[in-house]
Amino acid sequence: MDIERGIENGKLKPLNLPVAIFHFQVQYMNYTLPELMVAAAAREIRDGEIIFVGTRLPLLAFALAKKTHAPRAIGFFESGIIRDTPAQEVLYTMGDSPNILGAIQCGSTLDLMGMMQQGWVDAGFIGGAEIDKYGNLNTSYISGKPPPNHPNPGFIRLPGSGGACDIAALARRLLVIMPHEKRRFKDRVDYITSPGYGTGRNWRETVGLPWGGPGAVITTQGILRFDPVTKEMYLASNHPGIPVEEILANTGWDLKVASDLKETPPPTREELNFIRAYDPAGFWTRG
Amino acid sequence: MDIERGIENGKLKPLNLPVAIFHFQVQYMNYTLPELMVAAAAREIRDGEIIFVGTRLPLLAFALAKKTHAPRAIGFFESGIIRDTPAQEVLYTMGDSPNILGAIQCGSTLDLMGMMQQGWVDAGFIGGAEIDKYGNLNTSYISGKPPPNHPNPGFIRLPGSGGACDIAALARRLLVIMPHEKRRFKDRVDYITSPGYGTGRNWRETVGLPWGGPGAVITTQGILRFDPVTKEMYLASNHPGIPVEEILANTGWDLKVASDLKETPPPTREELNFIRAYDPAGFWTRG
Amino acid sequence: MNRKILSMQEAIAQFVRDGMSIVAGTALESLIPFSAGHEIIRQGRRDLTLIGPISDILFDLLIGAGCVRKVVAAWVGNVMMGSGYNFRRAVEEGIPHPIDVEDHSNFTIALALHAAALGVPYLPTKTALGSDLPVNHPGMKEICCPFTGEKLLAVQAIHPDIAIIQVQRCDPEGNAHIWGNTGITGDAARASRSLILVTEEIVSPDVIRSDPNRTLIPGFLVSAVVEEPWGAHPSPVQGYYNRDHGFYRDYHEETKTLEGFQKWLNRWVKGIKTRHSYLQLLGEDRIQELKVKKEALSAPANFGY
Amino acid sequence: MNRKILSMQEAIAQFVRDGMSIVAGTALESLIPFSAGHEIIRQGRRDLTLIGPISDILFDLLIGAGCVRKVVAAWVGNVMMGSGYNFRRAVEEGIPHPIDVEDHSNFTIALALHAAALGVPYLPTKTALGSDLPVNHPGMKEICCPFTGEKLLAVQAIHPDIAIIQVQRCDPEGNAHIWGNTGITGDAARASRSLILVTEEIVSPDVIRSDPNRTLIPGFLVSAVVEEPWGAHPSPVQGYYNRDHGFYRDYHEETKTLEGFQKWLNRWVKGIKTRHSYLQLLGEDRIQELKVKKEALSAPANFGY
Repeated sequence: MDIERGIENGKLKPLNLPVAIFHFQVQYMNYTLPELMVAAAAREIRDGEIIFVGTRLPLLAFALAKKTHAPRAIGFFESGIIRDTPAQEVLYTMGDSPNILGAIQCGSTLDLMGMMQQGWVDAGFIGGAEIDKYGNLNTSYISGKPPPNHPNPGFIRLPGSGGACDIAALARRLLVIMPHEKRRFKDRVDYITSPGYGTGRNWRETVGLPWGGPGAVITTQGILRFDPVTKEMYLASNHPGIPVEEILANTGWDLKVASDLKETPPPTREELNFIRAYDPAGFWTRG
Repeated sequence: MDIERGIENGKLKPLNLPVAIFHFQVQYMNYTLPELMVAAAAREIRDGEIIFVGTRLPLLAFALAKKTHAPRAIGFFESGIIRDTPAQEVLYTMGDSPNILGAIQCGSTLDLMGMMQQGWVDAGFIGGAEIDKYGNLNTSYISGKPPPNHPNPGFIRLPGSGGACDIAALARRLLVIMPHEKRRFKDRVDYITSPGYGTGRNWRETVGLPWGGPGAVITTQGILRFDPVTKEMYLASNHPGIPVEEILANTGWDLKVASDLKETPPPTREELNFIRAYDPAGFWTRG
Repeated sequence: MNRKILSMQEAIAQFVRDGMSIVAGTALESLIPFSAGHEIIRQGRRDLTLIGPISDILFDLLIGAGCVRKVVAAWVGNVMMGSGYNFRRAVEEGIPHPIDVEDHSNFTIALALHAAALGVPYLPTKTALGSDLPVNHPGMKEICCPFTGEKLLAVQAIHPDIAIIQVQRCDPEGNAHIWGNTGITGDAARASRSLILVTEEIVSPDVIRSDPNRTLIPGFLVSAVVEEPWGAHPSPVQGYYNRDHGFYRDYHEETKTLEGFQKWLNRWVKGIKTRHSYLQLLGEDRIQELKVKKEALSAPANFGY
Repeated sequence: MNRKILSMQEAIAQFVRDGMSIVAGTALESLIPFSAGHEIIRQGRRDLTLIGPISDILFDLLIGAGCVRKVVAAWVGNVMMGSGYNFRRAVEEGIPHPIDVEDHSNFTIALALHAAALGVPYLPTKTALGSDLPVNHPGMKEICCPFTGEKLLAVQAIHPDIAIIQVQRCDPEGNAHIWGNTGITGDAARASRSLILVTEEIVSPDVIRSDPNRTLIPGFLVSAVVEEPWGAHPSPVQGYYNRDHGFYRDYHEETKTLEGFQKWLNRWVKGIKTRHSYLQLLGEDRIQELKVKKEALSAPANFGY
């Protein structure tokens, strides 16, 4: 069972999703779903921002944003790297050699986390295995809290937080990329690895988090955002060819839909050209 | 008034002490008082120890110890330098270029202070303007605590702690170098910049200091140590030619004298050769 | 003769004992001391506590080999591929035996080691507030700031018994140069009671002293120096060799079942005795492929006066 | 054109305002931004709060010139020679006007800036327990460890309005290489709300990128870059020039009296307009004498792949 891997995976190990949805035919071009998601993720990065870049698709999204609309964005990588140019080759992990060559600073995890805790990081990207309607994420334990006595076959152990909890707690804005499936979009997650808006409204303030919270969830079916008051997730755009009903059916609660629902713009020719040149083997983006 | 400068000074600005005591004639050789003190200080360093090296005479004492009996000693300098060889030239401050060239590590103050707080530092050297019978040192305010309202002409403002308070609090053993004068050796210092044994006995434990305390006070007249139980300072050795009575008269409390009082051994020929080659202009050691 | 320079076999035999806590994989995806991990498995260590941020597959491997009683980490798996199947089997099914897990985030594990490096019993933070990480966690407690009254999370110091750290180069005393991302390596080195340094090459002390700002680990912290070229494979060592992505992919595929893992373990760890044999197994072609091809030298800094 | 590159006059005029708190002298005896201090005096800034560990004579000078309302420091004086007479006159006699002093140790000031750099309101320590530093100190409070119950001193974070930092080289964005002892520079840079970088030379971004591990300050923290060769004189800059010991000795002798200090100030600061004139006053012979003579280049590190 590969529930924790989801969309952030590639050619060598196909996604646990219906193959059909990987290949769209829209009017003027072909693109894959991961390509659409990378393009959508890149557009969430604003020029000049400091981005805490998570692993997998965000590695591409950061590079794409830098090459298109956000040339002055700066990337923080939790292993201690700061870059203001994209790596010259596609990255499989953020510790790959091309991510170090040409960095502006290589230092410690603590320094970067400290700057994020100060409020320097405008946005951070993470993935998730489960999310709930207030944007809380679980990448630790599915179907129950960690049991007091082992062995307990009643749950799935996922890899854990890594830096995800930190980014969710401390970035000014959290961006999430994950597959859209009913078992992953739950009314309440089993375990909060990475805090979203908790139980909604001013919960973050109550628990002592200084700012932040999820700004967008980019899924395999649409882009979801959060009500500024209640902090409940709603559907802001559906991807081309995905009916809203299908998205609602794939969500484990009564998902609200924006009154001005849009269709997610497909990747542009420029975006696709970059993505395909950058990841020529299509490890992350060919599905 | 140069009370805060004292012995840790040099040729260019003569010490505020009777000139006569600077030039001894002992049986076989001539040496200056600072030379004797540097040699005595160097002997307090044991081979293989990690020494937090303070400024002025300790800079020479560390170099001398390395070249004689403690070749494996390691020096920490609060600006972030770690050395296992002495600098190739005499140092006027620890930030001088020769102290950086050939260091094994140049890093941050925090890392070195942190290691000292962990207990890595076997001994640290500091100077003092005032000391009391439990080894508490004052390098901040003489004749009164800092006044609530300024201006107040009733006290002398000294430069302050620098790293002295930290070394006194956190080194396993504190070594002090200072001039021996009645106004400096007080029953109780006006202000504790650098904690010694407080009010004696287990005071350090009581206030939360994990270990440490003064091991030796090397003065212009003798070497003083501390009773292992009461933690009161006593005279352990008098320098050649200095009568015990003179030392007692220069101490502001009823100083106890060791039953096995010794005479401080003069610097050896080897020690003098090194000191004079290392500080050829005699800035620190000619008086 | 310098007594610190040991073979990997000697270093693990002398310094790693059953029941110890070990911090490793401190630079995150780079410089992971796999060679040391393999030798720990071959020497049959048991009941270890593994401490680290993400460890890529190193912790998964040690768990599968039955060396581990407890994991104190932010993430255990295969960074590029996802799950660590041995970690899952151990936690979900108690195979090969049950293990305890203390969940951290990368920041809280960094702070726990930083606290130890600084010599304080804890450090305060805002991260992980509102998450479930602190729930029933023995090393996390909610506190209030004595100045502002705001809520904070206190993260307790972790003092590992030993750090195993891979570096590019060091001198015979263990004064070590590291470059590229350093993750939590500096603090891990200072936090630990002993330290095995695995180095791509032992160089003259003059090389290290020529650039004291590149020294991340001073030699007095180091118990043993093991010169083990390619000691970090399949993880990358900047300037020496690149990451072997295929190796991680294969590990992922081949360790899905317990039987598959046993086969993998016999092939890559138990069936060989030294790193030399491991490299022979890897093959000359692969080594040539992974080897650094381009030179991109740092601009010099003048330390003269 | 890069807008960060300014003359010293422009940088001080734009970024240093009356009443601000300034951290400077963060590498301790090295890399002290004297040139910036002189320009602050010439522009007549008032009511500044100076923050730093020891500052050698920089703080004494600014105090004597009447720019300072408060000092938050571990030590104020002349490292080689002893007292800072302006500091004494201000504290003891209120000349030129009274100043407030918040006494720190080097470790507590380092922790206060580290706390700010880490984004927490305080950090715990054992230093200064039992000393008089915490007595009536607004930024120090005794606390108990939530895990062990042991006594600790909480040191409150300090967020300076601006850091003024001298470096060896940086690129036009302010990505800066520093070598030699760095003291508390990294934390001071991250702790401050803005930052003026004074650099011996502006180099190509390629030089900085060739060695990202030597970057102590990333450019996004930097508000202004001032290229000012010899900007740190009389303090040393490793690889560029050595410490001018005689200058500190003369300062000590010449500033014992208020009149003496005024004369010194007119000669070295007020009577000249730019660093160029300062260097002319210093004289070619002295510059040649202080200039680095020997080359001792760092061994290269290969960042290629």
